[in-house]
This record gives sequence, C-alpha cells and structure tokens, in this order.
Amino acid sequence: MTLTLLLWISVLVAAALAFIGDWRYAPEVNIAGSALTFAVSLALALQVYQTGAFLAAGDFFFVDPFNVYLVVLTTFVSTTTAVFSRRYMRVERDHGRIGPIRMRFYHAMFQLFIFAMLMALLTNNLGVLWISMELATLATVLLVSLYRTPTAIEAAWKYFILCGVGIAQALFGTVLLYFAAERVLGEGGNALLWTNLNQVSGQLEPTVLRLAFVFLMVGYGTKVGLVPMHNWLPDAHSEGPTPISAVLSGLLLNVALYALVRCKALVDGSTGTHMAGNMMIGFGLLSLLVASFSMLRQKDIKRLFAYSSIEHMGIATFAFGLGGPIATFGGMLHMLVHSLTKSAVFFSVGHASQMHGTQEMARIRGLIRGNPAVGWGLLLGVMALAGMPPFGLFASEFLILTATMKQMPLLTPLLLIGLAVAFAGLFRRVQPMAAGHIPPWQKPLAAANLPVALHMVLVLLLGIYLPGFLATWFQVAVGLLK
Amino acid sequence: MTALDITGFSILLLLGGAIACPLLARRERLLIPVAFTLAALASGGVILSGFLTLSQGLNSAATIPLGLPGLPFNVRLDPLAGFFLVVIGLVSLFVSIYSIGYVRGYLGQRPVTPLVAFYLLFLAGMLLVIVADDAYLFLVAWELMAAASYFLVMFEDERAENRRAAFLYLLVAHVGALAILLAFGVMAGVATGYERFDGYTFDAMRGAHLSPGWSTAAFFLAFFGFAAKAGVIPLHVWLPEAHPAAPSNVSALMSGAMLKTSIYGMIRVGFDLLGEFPWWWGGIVLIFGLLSAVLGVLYALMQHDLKRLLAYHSVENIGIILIGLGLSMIFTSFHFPALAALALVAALYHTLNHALFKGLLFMGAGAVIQATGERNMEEMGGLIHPLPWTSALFLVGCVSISGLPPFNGFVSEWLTFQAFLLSPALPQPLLRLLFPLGAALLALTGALAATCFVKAFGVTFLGAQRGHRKVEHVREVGPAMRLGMTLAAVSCLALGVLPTYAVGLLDRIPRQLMGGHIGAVAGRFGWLWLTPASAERASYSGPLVFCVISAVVAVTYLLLHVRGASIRRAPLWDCGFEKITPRMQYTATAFAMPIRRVLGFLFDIREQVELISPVNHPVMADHIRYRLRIRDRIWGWLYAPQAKAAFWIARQVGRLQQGRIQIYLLYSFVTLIVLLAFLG
Amino acid sequence: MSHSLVVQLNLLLAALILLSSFALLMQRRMFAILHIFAWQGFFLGVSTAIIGYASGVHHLYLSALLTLAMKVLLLPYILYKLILKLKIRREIENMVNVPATMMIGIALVIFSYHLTEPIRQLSVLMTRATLAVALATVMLGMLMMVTRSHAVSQIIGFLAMENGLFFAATSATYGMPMVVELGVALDLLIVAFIFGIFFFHINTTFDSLDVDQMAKLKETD
Amino acid sequence: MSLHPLFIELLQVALLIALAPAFAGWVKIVKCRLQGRTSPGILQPYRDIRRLFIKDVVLAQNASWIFRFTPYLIFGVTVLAGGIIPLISTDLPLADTADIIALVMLFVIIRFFTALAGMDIGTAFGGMGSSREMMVSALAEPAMLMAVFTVSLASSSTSLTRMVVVMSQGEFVIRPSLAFALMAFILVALAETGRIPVDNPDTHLELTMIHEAMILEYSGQHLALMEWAGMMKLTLFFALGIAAFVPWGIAAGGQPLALLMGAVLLILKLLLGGVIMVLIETGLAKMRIFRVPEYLGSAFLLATLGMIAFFILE
Repeated sequence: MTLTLLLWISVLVAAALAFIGDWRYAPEVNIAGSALTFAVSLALALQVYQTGAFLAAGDFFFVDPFNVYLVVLTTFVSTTTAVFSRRYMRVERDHGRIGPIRMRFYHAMFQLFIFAMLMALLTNNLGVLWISMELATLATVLLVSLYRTPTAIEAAWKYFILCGVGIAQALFGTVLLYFAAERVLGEGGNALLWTNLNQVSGQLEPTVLRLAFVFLMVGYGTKVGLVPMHNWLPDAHSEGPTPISAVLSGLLLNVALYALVRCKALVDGSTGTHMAGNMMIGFGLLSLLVASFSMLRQKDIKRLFAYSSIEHMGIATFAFGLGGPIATFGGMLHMLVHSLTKSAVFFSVGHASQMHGTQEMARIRGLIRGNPAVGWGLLLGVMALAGMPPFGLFASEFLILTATMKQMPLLTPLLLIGLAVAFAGLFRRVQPMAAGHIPPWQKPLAAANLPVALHMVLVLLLGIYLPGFLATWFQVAVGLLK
Repeated sequence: MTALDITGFSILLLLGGAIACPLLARRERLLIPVAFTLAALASGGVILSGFLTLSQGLNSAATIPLGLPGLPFNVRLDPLAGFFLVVIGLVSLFVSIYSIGYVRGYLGQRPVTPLVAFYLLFLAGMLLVIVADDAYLFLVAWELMAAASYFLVMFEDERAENRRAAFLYLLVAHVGALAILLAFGVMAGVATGYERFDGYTFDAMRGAHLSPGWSTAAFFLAFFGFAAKAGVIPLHVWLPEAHPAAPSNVSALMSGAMLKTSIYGMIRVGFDLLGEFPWWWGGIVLIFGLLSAVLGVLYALMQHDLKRLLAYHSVENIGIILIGLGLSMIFTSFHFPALAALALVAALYHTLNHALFKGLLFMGAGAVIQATGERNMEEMGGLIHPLPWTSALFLVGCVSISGLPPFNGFVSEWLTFQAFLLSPALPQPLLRLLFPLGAALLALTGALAATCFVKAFGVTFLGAQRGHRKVEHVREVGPAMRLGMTLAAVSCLALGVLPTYAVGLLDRIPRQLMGGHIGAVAGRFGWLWLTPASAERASYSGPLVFCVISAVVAVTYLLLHVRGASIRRAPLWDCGFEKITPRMQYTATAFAMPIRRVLGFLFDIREQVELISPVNHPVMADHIRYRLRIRDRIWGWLYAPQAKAAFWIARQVGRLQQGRIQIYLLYSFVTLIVLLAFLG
Repeated sequence: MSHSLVVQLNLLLAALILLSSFALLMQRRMFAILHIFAWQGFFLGVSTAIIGYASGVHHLYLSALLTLAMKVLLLPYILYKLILKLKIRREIENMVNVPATMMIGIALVIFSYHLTEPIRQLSVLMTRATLAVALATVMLGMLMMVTRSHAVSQIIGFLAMENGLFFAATSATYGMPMVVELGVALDLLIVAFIFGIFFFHINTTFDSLDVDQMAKLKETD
Repeated sequence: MSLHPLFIELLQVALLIALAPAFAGWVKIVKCRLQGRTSPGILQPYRDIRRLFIKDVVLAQNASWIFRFTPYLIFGVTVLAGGIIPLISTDLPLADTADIIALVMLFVIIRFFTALAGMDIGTAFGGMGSSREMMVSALAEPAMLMAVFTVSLASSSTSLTRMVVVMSQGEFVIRPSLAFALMAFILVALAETGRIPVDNPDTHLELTMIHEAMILEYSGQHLALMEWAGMMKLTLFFALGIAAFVPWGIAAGGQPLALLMGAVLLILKLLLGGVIMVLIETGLAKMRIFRVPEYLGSAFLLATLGMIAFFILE
C-alpha cells in the first residue's frame, strides 16, 4: 500500500511538473513531492523494521532490508537535492543559462528519474528492474545536455550510447537468466522474480548463469561506472547541471550496483564457485586504481569528483565481490555514506563554481574566506571522501580494508596505493581552492547550506555511531546475500 | 570519581569547548582566555588521573555505547596509558597557559576562532588515542588528531608553503594511518577470523596468537605507520615543513605531545598487543633510531630557521627514544627482563623529557618570533638584552636538550648509555660487538646536539644584532607566555635534579608490560642516588651535582666580591682591532661550517662563491657574493621519484580516455568478448 | 503447417536476419542501411509470429505485431524523416577497411556459436538453434557501432542490437514475460524520441552528424 | 685510625686546587727545557693568577650575564669533578655522584658555556673559537666514550672508584684492550684540554687558536678563574687517566699513611705524565683544523680496536 503510494507520488508530481515546471513555485512543489516520498519511504522502512521483508502487489514488489535502506536513502537525497536545486537553478535561470521550457523539463525529469530508481529498487522482477534502469538512464540523458553547449551534447550522446549498449548487454544477460530459470520454475512471469530465483538458485544451470553474469556484469557495470566501461561517467557528471551530477553519482550508481549485487547473489548461489565475486573484485580494484590515478591530472572540479565516484564505486564493488559478513557489511555502509557525502560535496561544488563562474579549479580560490559555509562544506566533505574519521566513509573503509587483510592480503598493497593516490589527488586540488585569499573575480552567493549541513551531520553520526536498526538491517541483508 | 572518569570528563570538556567555540567567534578577546583556561583545566585533570593511574598501578576499563555494532568504543587506563596522559597533560598545560598570551598576538590580523577550536579538538584527539582500547576508536582518535593538527598547520593559509606543508603532513599521516589500520586488521583477523566485530578490541588482540609471519607483518605495518607520524628518518620529510608552518604554540604541542602518541603506539603494539618477538625486530628499531638520531641532529645543525632547527631536533630525539625502545625489545627477546626494563625506562624518561624541553624550546621560539617578527636566525642576535626572561628560559631548554647535568635531558641519555653498556650480558657475540658502536653514535649525537644549541642560542640571543631590523623596538613577551615557559623550565630542572622519584614511578610500566623492573633506588638516602642495575655498577646523584656546583659558584662569587671588585665597561678589545661591526660576527651558517665541511657528504650541498669586481679581476674584488643551498638528500632519493612515477602512471591512464566514442564502445565490446572467452 | 517446416522457416529467417546484419555492417549509403534495417525488423517479426503459432505461446503474436509496428514502420519512418530533414541523404561515410570488418564479423559469428553451444545442449525448444544467430546479431550490432562514425548509423547499429536481443528472447525462451516485452517496447519508443532530439542538436551545433568531432572531453593532452 | 671520608674529600679538593697551577708550571718548565729556553719557574702560574685577581674586570659593552656567569660556573664544575675523581683515595662521599660518563658530560658543561661566552661578545674570534671548539668536541666525544667503555668492560662498571678498586686490588694482568684504550685516551685528552696538535694553549695567532679565541675578551678575576679552572681541568684529565689506567697506589680507605703514600705517588705520576705530554707536544706540529677529524678518527679507531680486543682476546 505505502509502496504503491510511494511510486504514484513521484509519477504524479513528475506529470504535474511537466506542465507547471516553470511556475515560480515549481521548485517548492518539487521539494514537497520529494519530501512526501521521503516521508512515505520512512513509513515503508518502519513497516520493514516491524514485519521484516515482505512482498507487495501480488509478488511484483519485494521489500527487504537491503533495498529499503536504499529507498530511504534515494528519497532523502532527492529531497535535499531538490532543496539545493531550488537555489541553484534560480541562479542558473538568472544567468539566463536555461529558459522556462527547459525548467519544466528539468523538474519533470528529475521526478521521473527518482521514480525510475525507486521502481528499480523495489521491483521483484529482474526484467522490470532492467526496464527501470533503462528508464532512469533515458530520463537523465537529456538533463545532461540541458545547457546545449557542444561539450554538454557530446557528453550526453556518449552517456546515451554507452549506457544504452551496456544496458542492452544486461538485457541479454537477463534473457539468459530467464532461460535458466524457466527450466526450473516453468514458463511465465514468476520465473523472473528474484525471490523465486533466490530460492532455487541452487538448481539453476551454472554454465548458463556464468554466461549470463558476464553480460550482466558488463551491462550493469557500465552504469556503475566500472573501468573500462566508465568513460561516459566523468563527461556526464561534469557537463550536466550540478543537482543532476549529485543524484547521478549519489543515487544512480548505487542502484546499478544494487542490481549487480542481486544478480551476483544468484549466480554464485548457483555455480557454487566464487567466480562472480572474483570478477567484481577485479573490476572494483581496476576502477579504484584507474580512477585514483586519473584524479591526479584533473582540472575540472566536477570531473575530479566524478572520478572519485568511480573510485568509491570500485571500493564498494570490491567489497561485495569479497563477500563475507564484514566486507559485505562494509560495502553496504560504503554505498550509504558515499552517496550522502558525494551529493553533499557536489552541492558545495555547485555553489563554488557558481561563485567563480567556472568549473576550472585553477580559478576557484579563497572559498573559506569568501563563503565559509561553502568552503568548510567542501573541505570537510573532501576529508570525508578521502576516508578521514570521524566520518562514515572511514568506518566502511576500515571494515573493508581489515576484511581484505584477512581474506586476500596480497591485494592490500594495491588498495593502499589506490587510496593514498586518491587522497593526494583530492587534497592537492581542493586545499588551494578552500584556503587562501578571495580572488577578484569571485562573486558573493546566497548558498543553500541546509542540505550540506544535514548530509555532513549524518555522515559524521554514521562514523561514530551506527544506529542499531541499520546495523541489524545490514546483518540481515548480509544473510540474504550469502 | 575514578581516574578514568576524570580523563573522560576532561576529554568531554575539550570536545564541548571545541564545539562551543564558534559561539564566541564574535568576541575573540574573550574567547582566548576562556578557551585556553578550559584547556589548562582539562590538562590538569588529565595529569591528575594519569598520575593516579601510574602511582597506584590502576588498570580500569570501560565501554561507551557508540561506534560500530558489536564494537562499542572501549577505553582503558593502565600505567602505560597513565604515563602518556601525564606527558601530554604536562605539555598541554604549559602550552595552554602560554597560548593565552601567544594567540592574543594574532588578534586583529586574522580570526583566531578556528585556531582555538582545532587546538581543543587536537588535545582531545591525542588524549583519546591514549585511552582507546579498540582498533576503531584508536584510529578515529588518531585521525581526528591528524585532521585537527592539519587545520592548525594550515592556520596561516595564505602562504603557499604553509599549504604545501600541511598537505604533505596530512598525506604522510594518512598513509601511515592506513598502514596502522592494516596492522590492526592482521591482529583482529587472527583474533576472531572476521566473522564478528569484537575482534577489533585490544583485549581480543592480546589474546590472539599470531604465526611469526603474520605478527612480523603486523608489527612492521604498525611500525611504519607510527614512524611516519613520529618523523623517523626517512619518513621525516613532513616534519621540518609542518612545524615551522604551524603557530608556535601548536608546534610546541605537536612536537612535545603528538609525536609521543606514536611512541605510545609502538610500545602498545609491540610490547602489549603482540607480546613476544624475535630480537631482530628490536635490531631494526634500533637501527632506525640511530639513523634518525644522527641524521636528525646533523640536518638540524644546517638550519638557520629557528623552528626548522627545532623540528629536526625532534627527529633526533625521537631517534634517541627509539634507541631505548630497540634495546628494550632486544633485551626482552633474550629474556633479560631487568635490562629490558632499564632500556624501556630510559626511553620513556626521554619521552617525558623531550616533551618538556622541546615544548619549552618551541614556546621560546614562538616568543622570539612574536617579539621580533623574524624566523631567520641570521637576522637575530643580541636578543638577550631585550628578552631577559625568554632568553634565560630558552637557555634552560638548550641545556636540557643538550643533555648536560643537572638537567633532565642528561638523565635519560645517561640511562640509555647504561642500557648500552649492559650489552655484554647478551648471548649474541655480534650484538655484543656492535652495541658499543651504537653507543658511540649516541655520544656523537649528544655532542652535535650541544654544538647545535650553542649555535642556536649564541646566534639568536648573544652577540650583537645581525640583521637590518633594530633591537630597540623588541619588547619582552607577556606574563602568561612567561609563566608557561617558566613552568616548563622548572619541571625540566626538577626532573633532572630528582630523577629517582620519576624513575621509581616509571618502573611500574615495565612491570606491567614485561614483568621486569630495575632496582632504580638503592641503599641509604635512596632518593639521592640513581643507580640502574646495581650501586657499584653506575650511579648518578642529581641533587649533589646541582648543590655542589651552585654552592661552589656562590662561594667563589662571594669571596671575590667581599671587596667590591669594580667592573668597568669598555668597548670590545678584539686583539686591538678598531672598527669592528656586527656584520663581522660568526653567522649561523659560518658556525656550522666546520661540521658541514667534515660531514658534507651526507647532504646535498650547492655552494658557490662569486667575486664581484669592477675591473673583473678576482684580486680587485670589492665584494663577494656567497650562495649556499643545503637539501635533504632523502627527498631526492625517496619522494621525488615516487611523485614522478605517480604522475607518469596518471598520464598513461589518461590515454585510456581519448574522447572518441567508438573507442569507448570498443573497450566495452572487447571486455565482453574477453570475459566470455575466458569465463563463459 | 508441419512442425519441421516451421523449424526450417525459422532457420531460414534466422539466416536472413544474420545476412541483413552483415549487410548493415557493409552498407555505406544511408537509405540502403535504413531499408536493410527495416527488412531485418520484418524478418524478426515474421519469425516471432511463426514461433508464436508453432509453440502456441500466443502473446508472441502481440510482440510480433509490436515488432512489425515499431521496427518496420515507426522507427524507419522517423529515421527517414530525420534524414530528409537534416539533408544527409547523400551521406556516404568512410568506414575502416571493409574486408577486415568482414573477417571480424565472421569470427564473431563463430564465437557466438561456440558460446551458445552449451545452451543449445540444454534447451528443448525447437528454436534453440537460432540462439547463436541472435547473439551474433547483437555482437554484429556492436561491431557496427564501433566501426561507424555517423550518428545515424550508430543508432541503427544500436537498434540492430535490440533486434538481436529480441530474437534471443524469442528463440531462447519463446519471449520474455509480457510486462517485460511492453516495457522494452516503451523504452524503445523513448529511445527513438531521444535520438530524434539528439540528431537535431548535434546537427545544429556541429552542423554534421559525424560523431568523430565530438571528442573534446578527454584526458589526453 | 682512619680519617673521616668527608675530610678526605676536602683534602683532595684542596690538594687539587692548590697543586693545579704548580702542575701547569711544571709542564711549562719541561717544555722550556726541551726547547732550550730558560723557564719562568714552577711558581709562575701562581703569580699570574694573583696578578689577575688584583686587576679589575673590564667587560665588553654588549657582554651579557652569561659572559660574567661562565667563569664561576666553570670553576664550580671543575671543583665538583675534582671531588669525584679519586686522586689519593677511593673512599670519597662524592665519588658516587657521577660515574665516568656523567663526568665526561660535566666537562661538556664547561665547553658549552665557554663557547656561549665566546659568542656573547660578538667578535669574529669568539665565534670562530666556539665553532671550532664545538666541532672538535663533537668528534672527540665518541672516541672518548669508546675508550671509557673499553675500560669499564674490564671492571664491568662505569663508576670510577669501582674501576680503581678492581684494577688495583685484583691481580695484575696485561690487557691489550687497555693499551689501545690508553692510546686513544691520550689522543682525546690532548684534544679536550686544547693542547698541540689540536690547539695551541700559548698562542694568540688568530688562525690557530681555539680555546684562547673564546676567552679573548676575559680579564681580571674572570680570566683568573678561567685560567685556574683550565689548569685544574688539565690536571683532572691526567688524574682521570691515572685512575682509569694506572691506579696503583690510590688508597682504599682513610689511613693517613696510605693517603700520604697516595698523594706522593700521584705527584710522581703527574710529573711523569707531564713530561710525556710535553714530549708529544714538542714532537708534533699543530695541525690544520680540517686534519683534526682524521686525528680524532684514529683515536676512535684505537678505542674500538681496544674494545674488540677485549671481546676477542680476553
């Protein structure tokens, strides 16, 4: 009940905004819609907390601790992003970078995007999961090219094509999965239901599933932004409007990883080997290394953080690939705190680039003096991203690293190198931007500080105190994925 | 109210203060005294609790319901922790008092609220590190400390070199922290095999029995991490950058207290968590200690920035502490608990002493810099006249760090020597032969340190003003700063004159860790004689040295002044040389020249002399231009190549992404095909 | 219509589809490409219908209709209009050396045959033989996207992949569940809508649809 | 009957203070004889000191309290050292105040403050003297410690009295290690007391002087104290050598006869030692400052050899 309500709200708000999206109070409507979904998702979470995992709408939807916390996360971040985008888009409109129609389009697509992700998270049907992933992509493609600049169009095109192809491969994988399932569960819709598949995963044909997972890995991996299928990500993040960058790397990547993890659970369950896990370890590690080294040479601030998203997704993928209670726990925690932190950082980045009228890091200076909230937000956010305690990312990296030390000690040097280089890459860029004197070209700005503050407080809390229910959820989810 | 409560309360006080600081951001003139008094009070509490723990040999633990599920924050106080609480507490007490005056100097120049807030946070972090009893809390505190001090180093952030220093510092600290993390990972893994979270408590790690290979890995990972923080050569590069960059009260705290936390970490991991180890671990620690000691002091000798010089001396003293540790480890592994105890006590005592006199010296340097607005010694000179207090207190620091009796530096170095001289007991003939050489190196270090501080004090305070700035406008610093320094100086003297009491207290720590202890105090008038090992082996009496010397001095002075000897002031004689100018004095660079000439091969020196003559003929030269550039070789050997390699790789990685979409498609296509071919 | 006949027909259509995708790979001229694509869609639709008839899985009729409607009529029509509008009728694009592409294509077919071998062993469906063709179509579609530098032909390559997927779905499992089919179709519609917009933007900003000039965003210097 | 230790202590210190100038004078005499000059007689140092005490102090204008404090401190430290080293008897209350390592550090105090005083009056000479003095001492320190260490190995103790007791009470054995150590000790002692070939005590030739350069600005009582302390230091180094290497005759207890015996023997040893030193001094030439490292290096080498010899041969 709450569940369908959740989805309907975002659809309806999207539809409404499609018409009134350029109205003065459209941003407020947008915020209200997101806030509403957030409230409902909390109710849903409560339900799960009380009754545990359950099926809804027949067996079309499946809610368990693993996806419900992502749902709450999604709605929460979408709300804060809406709050941020109110200020941000107003400035953009005042600078005349986008007109009323595009404003409408932007708001509508934003909500549609949220809907797509919620659908992908909640559905029980792998086919529908695939469809909503595609939908999420398509909803954001035109947002990336919202500014109509040559580079924006180029980025959007790459995003469109690469993710399209990737997702197509994922579909082939799904087909194979269906083929394998059908022979056990018989013909018909419920052969694609994850719950059923998970029950019989032992009997699924390993050869087929191995084949299927390769396609799923490459397919969904493209959307997670795993090297070497990552090339769309920096472009899309750097060219789109900042709120979109925030939700892209804060939420979409998570959802894609979620899909991948669900499939991994099936495949390793069936093959009985650790092949899927190893594949994820490989991709994760490669992404971590490549991304962290790429960070060293960035000039564009949003590209920098796009690569950091790749890096962190790499870590999370690595953790899930590693398996085992602590690593998986760490992976989930990492998804959560990373999306909180990264979106917060993107908020600060957005304001910073608006203050200086450029995304070129060499020209962004003296933020702390210019606008303390933005400056400190950026600096602390980056500290969190770099894995400094007491922020939450440290907790997850702590678990993941120590788990690696036990299970695959020989990989720890690589992890160390990756993390260290990423740290250096982030700091040597961000520090001069935050510190120092105010440059003449910097313009004052009324920033939306609430979202950043909210996110950072949460990240801080998660670093020093992990609430019990979340912990138990993660434990349960770990059990499910075993 | 137990010792642990007092500590916890103090820490909460500091954290609360840090959070509350922004409230007073508008009224900084009020904020400074309030906040630093708070800090001083907290430090006092910490000293008290640490002292109680140490003197009564308490061992109390507690858990705080925060942190990860199944892994609440565990805290514990045992003699070892108690001792380090005392060390940090003392330094922070003195420095906090000093800061009341020092930080006021920034008013009007820049907002000091961040400085105050992060100062409090920094203190809290260090204290948490000491009381932490599980890997997670330890690392959180460790990095909290690093982050806070990073912001403190970056306080004067408009200077590019300060930013660079801060960045370098944070990078090294973070890499070190990761290494420590992995070390804990190894131990926790063996403890509970990663199925549960409670393997991360130190108790579980104590219980775990590691295979030699694993424990070696754990120890050296931890050693690397802690060494990076302690500034052990070759991981010291950040230290001489960060200490000068930071405000002086912060450098005092960093050098006096923060470096000690890494010593604490080494002892905790080596002796407490791991327990038994082969002798060569100690050997390696010893070697790094000697290396840091000698090179540290040599590099210090080449500096003419007062704070850089002091920073390099921190490297040296950490080296001396490590020497003690290494000896203690070796003795432990050969099962000589008493000797191990002696070496450990020496190390711990030097830890305490270094905390005090280095704190004092940095405070003094801060006073000088604030009074003159100058960091370069070549511009100073003759400051003893306008700065009587500061100079006298600084001199105490110099004497202590040079290891001259009856001050504290001597006692700990003397104990270390004794530990060295006990080596004939060792079964390893090779070690027996090599140890004395180590002792000789230590002696060299001591002598060079004396040289360096003759230079530091002489060039800064004595002689005549060298630079272009006038001495007249220099005023003595305020009472708060003087009080802070005086307290530090007094405790330096006290620890030097009455070592037996302190050593008696320290003796509880080896008892806790390795069950051995030294007969520190022997015979009648025990408090008078410090006799490690045995009375006829070696003995030292601080009180007597102090009393006899001062008595003789007093007597001679009186004898000579019964008939008021008239003292006539006259211009310099200088072998009858007439027109002598301040420019003719020895500069810091000139003073270090002989050593530079003798041991130059250790440095990367560029020296060029240029004769400038109107008629270009060297003999007719009317003035000479002299250029000297001394670099740390280690940077060129170790760090520059790494950076180069990283950027090279980055360039290669960049090639992956060259813009054409077909290529990107090809990547994903090829990936698919390859995976299918090999896994499908 | 006897069972074997159906199978043979199906195989024939499969062969035609494979052929058409090779043709797509080779063909230089826009309109020709368009036609071939339409034909491929047609073969696909027919084969789907036949399979539906033979296997008695009746929702396949619907999906056959969908296919015909979209892949034979709608999408080609849209593309046709766009090509006219954007005046790229005469466009002859230069391609990387054709024989090599040929060889690679054949290699891919063999590879996909080898890959689908185990599945063919497992499957009991009469269409199991065609799965290899489906996979090959997907791969050839990708190959086409890799080798072509023209936006339109890239899109067609993409759509050809979709065809392959669809064909795979029918031949491996007599089609995905209905809801999925519909969803895919919907997505396809949106895709069409989006690339339509894109063609306009690209053409207006770069005044040509050659994607090679869209290589500003890169890490090399 | 036996004298009270405290009395012995006072006696020894008094003896040292009284005899130090005479010893310096003796050294001068021997040197003059060897160089074919007529000597001013053994009492000359006393006369010098008296003259200086009578004279007023002339202080340089910018001399600080350090400059004035140093002479007293140095005198005090030297006296303390005199109370620690067993000259005539081992039964000294102060003997346990410092073992040999601490004793060496006491001498470092002297050097440290002399160097500071040298820099205090801001002349080029002062700085030069301090700088060179500190370098020499820095290089001398390890050699000194090695020698000391080798000696302490024999008696497995660093307390001087203990060493003396062990060596003079125990049966006599030839120790190659001690021979090496003795040579090293002599070399170092020459450097530490500022004699040729490292420094030249009786020159004011700018470029060769080290110690003189530092005390150049001293005058009157201050200079007197400095000179006197210098003589005592010279004597003490001999006493140290005697106690460490040829301690025979130093009384174990407080019997007056033994003490007298000890005193006589001490004086004889000192006279002999003086001659030996003069022979070395006249035999060698003052070396360039940058030859000193090699000189002290060889001292270090000898000391190390001594130690190795101990472990290998004994």
